[in-house]
Amino acid sequence: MSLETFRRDTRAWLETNCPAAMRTALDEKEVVWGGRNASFPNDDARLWLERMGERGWTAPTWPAAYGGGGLAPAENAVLQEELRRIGARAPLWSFGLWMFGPVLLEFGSEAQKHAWLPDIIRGRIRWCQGYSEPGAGSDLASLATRCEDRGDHFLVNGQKIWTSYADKADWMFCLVRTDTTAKHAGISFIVFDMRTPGVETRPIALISGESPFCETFLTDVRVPKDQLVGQLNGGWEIAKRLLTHERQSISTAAFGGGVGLDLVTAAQQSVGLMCGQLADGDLRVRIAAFRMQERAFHLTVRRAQAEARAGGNIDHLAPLFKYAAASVNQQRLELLVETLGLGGLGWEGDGFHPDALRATRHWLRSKGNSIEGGTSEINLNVVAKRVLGLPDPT
Amino acid sequence: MSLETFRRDTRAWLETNCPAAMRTALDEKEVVWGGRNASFPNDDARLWLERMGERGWTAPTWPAAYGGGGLAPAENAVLQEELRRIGARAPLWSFGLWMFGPVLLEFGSEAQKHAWLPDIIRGRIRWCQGYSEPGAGSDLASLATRCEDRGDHFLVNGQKIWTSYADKADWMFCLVRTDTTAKHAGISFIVFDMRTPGVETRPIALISGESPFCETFLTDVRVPKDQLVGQLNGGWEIAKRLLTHERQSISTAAFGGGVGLDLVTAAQQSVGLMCGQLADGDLRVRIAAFRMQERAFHLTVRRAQAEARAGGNIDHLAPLFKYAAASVNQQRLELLVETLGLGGLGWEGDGFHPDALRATRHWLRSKGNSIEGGTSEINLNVVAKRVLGLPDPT
Amino acid sequence: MTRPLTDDQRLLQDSAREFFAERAPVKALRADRAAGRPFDPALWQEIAALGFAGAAVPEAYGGSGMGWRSLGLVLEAAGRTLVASPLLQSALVGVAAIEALGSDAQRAAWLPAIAAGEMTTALGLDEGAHHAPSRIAMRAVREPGGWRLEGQKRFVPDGATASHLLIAALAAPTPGAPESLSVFCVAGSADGLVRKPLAMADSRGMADLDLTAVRVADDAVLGSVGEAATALEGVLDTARIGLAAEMLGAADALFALTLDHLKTRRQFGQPIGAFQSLQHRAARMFVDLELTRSCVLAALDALDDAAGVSTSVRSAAAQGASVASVASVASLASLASLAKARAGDTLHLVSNEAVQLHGGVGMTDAYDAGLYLKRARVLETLYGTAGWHRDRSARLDGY
Amino acid sequence: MTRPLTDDQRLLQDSAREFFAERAPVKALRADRAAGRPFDPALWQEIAALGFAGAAVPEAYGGSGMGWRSLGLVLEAAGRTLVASPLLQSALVGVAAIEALGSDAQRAAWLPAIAAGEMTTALGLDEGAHHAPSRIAMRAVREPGGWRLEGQKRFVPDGATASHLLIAALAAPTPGAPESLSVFCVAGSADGLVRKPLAMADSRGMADLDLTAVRVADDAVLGSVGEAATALEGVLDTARIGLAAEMLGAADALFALTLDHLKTRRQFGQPIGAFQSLQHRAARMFVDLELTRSCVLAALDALDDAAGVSTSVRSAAAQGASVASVASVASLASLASLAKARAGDTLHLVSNEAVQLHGGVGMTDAYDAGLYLKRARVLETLYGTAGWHRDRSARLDGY
Repeated sequence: MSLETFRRDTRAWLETNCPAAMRTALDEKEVVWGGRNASFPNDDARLWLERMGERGWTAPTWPAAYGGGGLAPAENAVLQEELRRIGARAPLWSFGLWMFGPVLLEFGSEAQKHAWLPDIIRGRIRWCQGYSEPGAGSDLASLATRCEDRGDHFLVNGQKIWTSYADKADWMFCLVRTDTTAKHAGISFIVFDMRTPGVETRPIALISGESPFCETFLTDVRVPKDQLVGQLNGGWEIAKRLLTHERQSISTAAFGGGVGLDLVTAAQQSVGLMCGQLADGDLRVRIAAFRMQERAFHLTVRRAQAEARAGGNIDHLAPLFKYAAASVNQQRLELLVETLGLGGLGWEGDGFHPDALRATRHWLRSKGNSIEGGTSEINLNVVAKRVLGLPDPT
Repeated sequence: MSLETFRRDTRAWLETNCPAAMRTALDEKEVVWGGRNASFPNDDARLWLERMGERGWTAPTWPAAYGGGGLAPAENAVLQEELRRIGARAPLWSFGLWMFGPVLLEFGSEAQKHAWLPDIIRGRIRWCQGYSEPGAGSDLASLATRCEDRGDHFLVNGQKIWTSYADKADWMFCLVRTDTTAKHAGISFIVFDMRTPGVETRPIALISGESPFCETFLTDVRVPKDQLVGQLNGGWEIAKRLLTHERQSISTAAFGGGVGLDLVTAAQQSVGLMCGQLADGDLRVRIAAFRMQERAFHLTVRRAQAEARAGGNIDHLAPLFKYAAASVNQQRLELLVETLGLGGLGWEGDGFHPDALRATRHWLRSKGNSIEGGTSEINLNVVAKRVLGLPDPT
Repeated sequence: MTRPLTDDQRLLQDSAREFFAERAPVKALRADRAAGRPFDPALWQEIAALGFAGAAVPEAYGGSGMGWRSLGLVLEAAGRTLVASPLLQSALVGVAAIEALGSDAQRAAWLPAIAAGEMTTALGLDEGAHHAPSRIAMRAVREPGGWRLEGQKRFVPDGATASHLLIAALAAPTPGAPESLSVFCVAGSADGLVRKPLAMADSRGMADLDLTAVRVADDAVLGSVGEAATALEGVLDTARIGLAAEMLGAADALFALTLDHLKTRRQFGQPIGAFQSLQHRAARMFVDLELTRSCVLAALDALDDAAGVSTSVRSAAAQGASVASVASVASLASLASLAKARAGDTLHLVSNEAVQLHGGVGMTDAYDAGLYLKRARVLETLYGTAGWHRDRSARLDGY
Repeated sequence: MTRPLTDDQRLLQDSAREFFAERAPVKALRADRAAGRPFDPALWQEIAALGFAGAAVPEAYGGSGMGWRSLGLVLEAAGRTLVASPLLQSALVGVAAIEALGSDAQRAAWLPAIAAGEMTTALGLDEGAHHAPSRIAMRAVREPGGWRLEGQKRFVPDGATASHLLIAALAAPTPGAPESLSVFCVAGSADGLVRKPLAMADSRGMADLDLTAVRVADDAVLGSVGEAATALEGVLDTARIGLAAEMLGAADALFALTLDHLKTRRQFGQPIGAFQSLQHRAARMFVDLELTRSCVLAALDALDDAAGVSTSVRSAAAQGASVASVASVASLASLASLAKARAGDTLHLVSNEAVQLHGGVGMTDAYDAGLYLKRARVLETLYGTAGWHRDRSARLDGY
C-alpha cells in the first residue's frame, strides 16, 4: 500500500472513529491509564481506547502477531501526523507501552510476548516498575531485594520505593538480586501480579500533597519461574535499556511542558509596570535571563531532532536534555511563584486563584525533576565521563 | 614602663623621627622592599627605614637580642595605634618580616637567628620563597627539587616557580626533597644566597603585563649544611606554618583593597541614568548584588576580628576569608571593567583614562587571586573537610 | 557594630534553642498542621513566661529590656524549628510600632500586655500579594471623636488570630490637609472587620482583612495622624531584620540536617558527602551562611544602636536633628535590606539544595526538608524579596 | 529554522577550520601583536581568495552566494584561533549594510570589491564606550551636491585600517525635515578625517575617529537619507549574530584547550580532571556551549530566511507589508539578542574557568588562555553586552 493510500485510509478511519470529545486538549485528570480497574472520564474515552487498541494503534510499530499495529516507521509517521492534525488525544498512557513492552520485545521469550503484549496494547493490564530501593537510588545496582530459587518458583523478599502508581497497577516488572556475590552481574528481571500474596503497597505523600509514588513491600512473594525475563543474572542489561527509555520519555515530555500561567503575563498583572517596564527591576532581569535560557533549551531540542532526522548522531546530547529540562522547569516555577508573591504560596481555599494554587503544587512537584529518573548529579557525571572523556579517579 | 608612659614616649619619638613625607598614603610604586640593592623613592623613605630599623620597630615584637623591638603585645598595639594616628607608612615590605622571620624564630637555631634576623629587621637582605614547582602546585608536597647530602654540603637540583620577586631577592628560603621514599616526610627547609653559582631566575610575564613572579632554576647549587632550618626531612611542618602566614596576610590585605575607581561613580558616569536609575537595568542589579556581597564580606571580617579580640575561636572562618576575598575582588573588577565598556579594555596609550588602564591591569591580575596562595578549590576542600567534617572518599 | 555576643546573650541563645528544640520541634508544626491551627496558644504562654515576648520591651513597661539583638537571637532559635508563634508580629513588629509611634499612654497600656503574652498584634500593611509600603489605599476618614476605616488588607501574618490589628491607612490630620500613612490599633472583635483565614503552603497563619466602616476612637491612633510615615519605615526595617534572624535560624538548622544526611547516606560504597562536587556545594553554603550571619548580627546591633540614638535624639530634640542620626537611619535601612536580601538568598539556596541533596526522601512530606522549603518561600516574600531589597539598596545608594 | 548543516556547509566548516588552524593559529596573533599590527594583510588576501570575504555576497556581485550561515561557520572557525581579520567588519557588517541600505549602483560598485578583498569597511556607529545605537550625535549637514560630516566615533573596529568607513550620522532629507539615522561611505583618506588607533587589551584593531568638515558627495549616502534607521537595526542584528558565531568558536576552542589540561595535568596522584567538582564544572560548560550553539545556528538560519523573505517582500511591495515579514523581523531581533547574550555569557564563563582551571600557567602571557580572556571581553562588549541584550529582549517582549 502506498503511503498516500495509507494516509487517505487512515484519515478516513480517524474521521469516523475518533469521537469529537477525544479531539480536545487532554487534561491531566482525564488521562486513561487502563488496567483491570480502568476508569474512564467518559464513554468516548472508553470507545476511543477500544477502537485504537483493536487496530493495534496504541502500539503502532509493534508486530501484528502480538496485537500491535505492525506499521512501518514511515507509516507510523503518517499516523502520528494525522492524529496531530485532528488534535486527537492519546487513547492510553501506559508504562507497559513506554517501558516494559519495548524491552519485552527485545529480551522476552515468544511465550512471554504472547502472554503480556496483547493486554498492554489493549490497555487491559496496567504495569508498574520496581527499580529503586531505600538503599539503592543513584547507585541502583546496589539493590538488595532478594530473589531465591526454590526449585519450582522464586521467592522474593525486599522493598521497592518510588514505584509510580504501584497502588493502582496490576503487574510489576522488577529488578531483583539473584546473586549476592556479584554487583551488576547478580541482578535479574522478573515480573509478577500485584495480587500475589505478600505484595503490599503504601503511597508516599509528597511535599506537593500528591502521592504518585509508592513503597512496595515484598514478603515471601512466590513468582513462577517462567516470569523471569531474559537470562538469570542478566537483568542489568535490561535495566540500562529501560533507564534509557525512561530518561528519553522524561526529557522529551519536558516536565510540565504546557502547564499553566504564562510568566510574563503573570508578572505584568501581579507586579505592575514602571517607566514601561516591570516595576521590580531585579525580577524583570531574572525573568528575561530565564526566558532566554528556556528558549536556548528549546532550540537545542529542535536542533537535536533535526539532526537525528537527518541521520546524525546525537548521543552526546542525551544526558544534557534530562539535566537542562529539569533545570529549566524548576527555574520557571520558582520565578512563577515569586511573581505571584504570597498569592503563589497558598495551599488551598478560596483565598487563592485556582491557577495560582496549581502553580504552587507544580513548583513543589518540580523539585523532583532533578532527582527522579537519574539525578542531575548523575547526568553531569555522564556528560563528564562519557561525552567529555574525563577520567575516573584512581 | 607603664603603657601611658610608653605611649607618650612613642608619640614624641614619632613626632620627631617620622618625616612628613612618610605620613602620606603609600602608592604601590613607592614601596620599600630593602635588600642589597634597595631602592628608595626618596631620602625620607631611606631615613624612615633606618630610624625604625634601628629601634627594631620594623619587627616590634621580635626579641631585642636579634635586633627586634622586644615589645609586649600591648605595647605593640599602642605603637600601631600611634603609627595609624599620624598615617605613617610602613617603612619596609618584606617576606623576611612576614614569612621567613616568624618561622625562623620558631624553628631556627640560635646561630641562624643571629645570622639572619638582624638583616631582615634592618631591611638589608631581601628574601624570596621557593615553594611551588611546575609539577607541584595545589599538591605542593609532591615537590621534586632534589637536595642530596654531599658530606660537607648539600647539592640542590630542580626548578621553582611562582617565586615572587626572585629576580630582585638576595636570599631564598626553599623547600627541597631530601628523601624520595616518603612524600610529606621527605621534605626539608633550606636557605641560600641567590648569588650561589647555579641559581638562575627568569621573570614570568603575566597576562596583566606585569612580571612579579619568576621561575628559578637550580643547577648543582651547593648549600652549606648549616643552612638547613629545622630537622632534616622536617620541612613540611615549617611549610604548613608558612602557608598559614601567607594565607592570612593575603586575605587580611583583601586583594587590591583600596584600589582605584568607585564602581557606582564609574557606572553613573559611564552608563548614565534613566528614570533616576542606571540606564542599564541588568548591570544595575548586578552591581547592587555585588555591593551587598562585598559588604557582607567586610562585615564578616569585622565580626571575626571582634570575636578574635574577645578571645573567641575563629579557625573555622580562616579558609572562608581567602576564598571570599578572591571572589569579591574578582567580581568587583569584572563589574568595573564591564561598567567602563570598551574604555575598560585598553592596554596602553592616550586613548584611555589612566584609571581605566589601571582597572584593566588589575582586572587581569585579579584572576590570580583564586589561584595563588592556595586555590579556591583547595579552600573549599578545607572548608568541607576540616570545618564541616565531610569524609574523604574511601 | 558587630560586637561579639555577651555572656548574657550566649546564655539566652542557648536557653532559647533548648526551649524550642524541646517544646516546639518541627513535629509540633506537624501537629498544629494536622489540627488545622496556626500555632499552639499554650506554647505562646510558655514563651511569654520565659520573657521572650517582652525581650525588646523596656523594663519600665514590664519587659526584660534585653534589646533587639537578644530578641533576634530568640527569633533565630525559633526559626531553627519553624516555630510559627506570635513572636514576630507581637514581640517584634508590634513592640517596634508601639515604641516608635505610640504615645506614652499607649506604651504604658499595651507594651506590658504584649510582654505578658496577653495581647497579640498583627500589622496590616500590604494590600496585595507583594510587599509595597508605598501602595496603600486603605483610608481613615475623620468622624466626630474618632475615625472610620475602609479598605482591605491581604496576607496579614497572624491576621486571623491576633487580639489587635495595627492597620496602616491614609489619613489627613485636618480636613483638606494632605493624607499620609498612619497606624490604627483595631480590636480583633471590632464591628465591620471581617477576617478570612488563608491556608498557606507553610501552615503559618495569615488572613485577608476586610474593613467596612470600622469605627475607632481617637486614642486608637498610634501617636497622632500625619506623623507615622517616616517612623513606619523604621518599624518595617525592624521587622525585616527580625525576619532575617528567623530565616538565618531556619537556614542554619536545615543546613545541619543536610550535612548529616551527606555524612550518613551511602551510595557507590561511600557516604555521598565524600563526593567532591557535593563537598564544594556544602562549603559554598557554609560561606553564604557565615556571611548572612554577619549581616544579621550587624543589623541587630544597629537596631540597638539606633534605639540608643533615638533616645538621646528625643531628649535633644530642641537642638534639631543631628547629622549622625540621619546617617545612622540611612545605614539602618541599608543594613535591613542587606540582612533581608542575604538571608533570603541564603535560605533560598539552602532550601533548594537541601531537597536536592536528600534525593527522593527530600521530596516526601514525612521528611522535614519540604516543610523548611515551604516556610522558606513565605519568609523570603514577607516584607520584601531579596530582589526588592537589592533594588531598594541601589535606590538608597542613589543609583 | 534549526536545519542540520548541509554537506556543502560541512565541507566549508572543515576547510575554514583547517585553513585558520594552519595559516592563522594563535601564534600568528602573537606575531601580529609583537609587530604592532592588528592583522596580516597577506592573510586577508588568502582569506578573500578562498571566497570567505564574499561568502555572503550574491554571485551576481562576484561573491560565492553561500549565505549568512556559511559566513557564520567561517567566522566561528576564525574565532577558534582568535583571527582578527576584516572578516567581521567587511564580509559581514559591510556586506550587510550595503545589501540592506545600498542602491543597485552601490551594490555593483562595492560588493565585488569587498568579495575580492580589495575594499575593506568599518562601521562607525557608537560614540561612547558602550553600545548605544540610539545615542548618535554625529551630524550630516546638507551642502550643495553633497554632505558635510561633523562629529566623533569611538572604538570603531578596524577603524584605523579599513579602506572605507561607514559612518552613521543624523541627517534630514530636506531642510527642516526631522533628522534620522543615515549611513555615509567615507574613504579612509578623506580630508578632515583623523583616525587615532587604540591599543586594545586583545590587540585587535580599533580606532577613534574625528570628523571635522568631512565632505562627501551625494552618492556616498547608502541608499538615501532618511530611510536607513530601521534597516540599520537589521544590519546591527546581522553583526551581533556573526559576532556570536565568532564567540562560539572562541569559547569552543578554549574549552577544548581546558579539557585537554584537565586530562593531562596531574596533582595528588591523578589527572585533575578526575576530581568530581571539576568534572561537574566542565559538564556545565558543555551544556552552555551546546545551548549557545543552538542559538547561533538558529539565528544564522533566520538571517538566511529573512534574506529570502525580504526579496519576496520587495517584489510584492505593492501589496503592502506582510504580517509574516513583520513577525520574522521581530523574531530576528529577538534571536540576535538571544545569540549575542548567550554567546556572551558562555564565553565569559568559559574564559574565566579556563584561567582558573589552568592554575598558575593560565596566568602567564606565554599561555594562550589569557589571549582568549582578553579577546572574550572585547567581543562580549561589542554591539551590546549580554546584559544589554537581556534588557532589549525584555523590551521586545513588551515587559
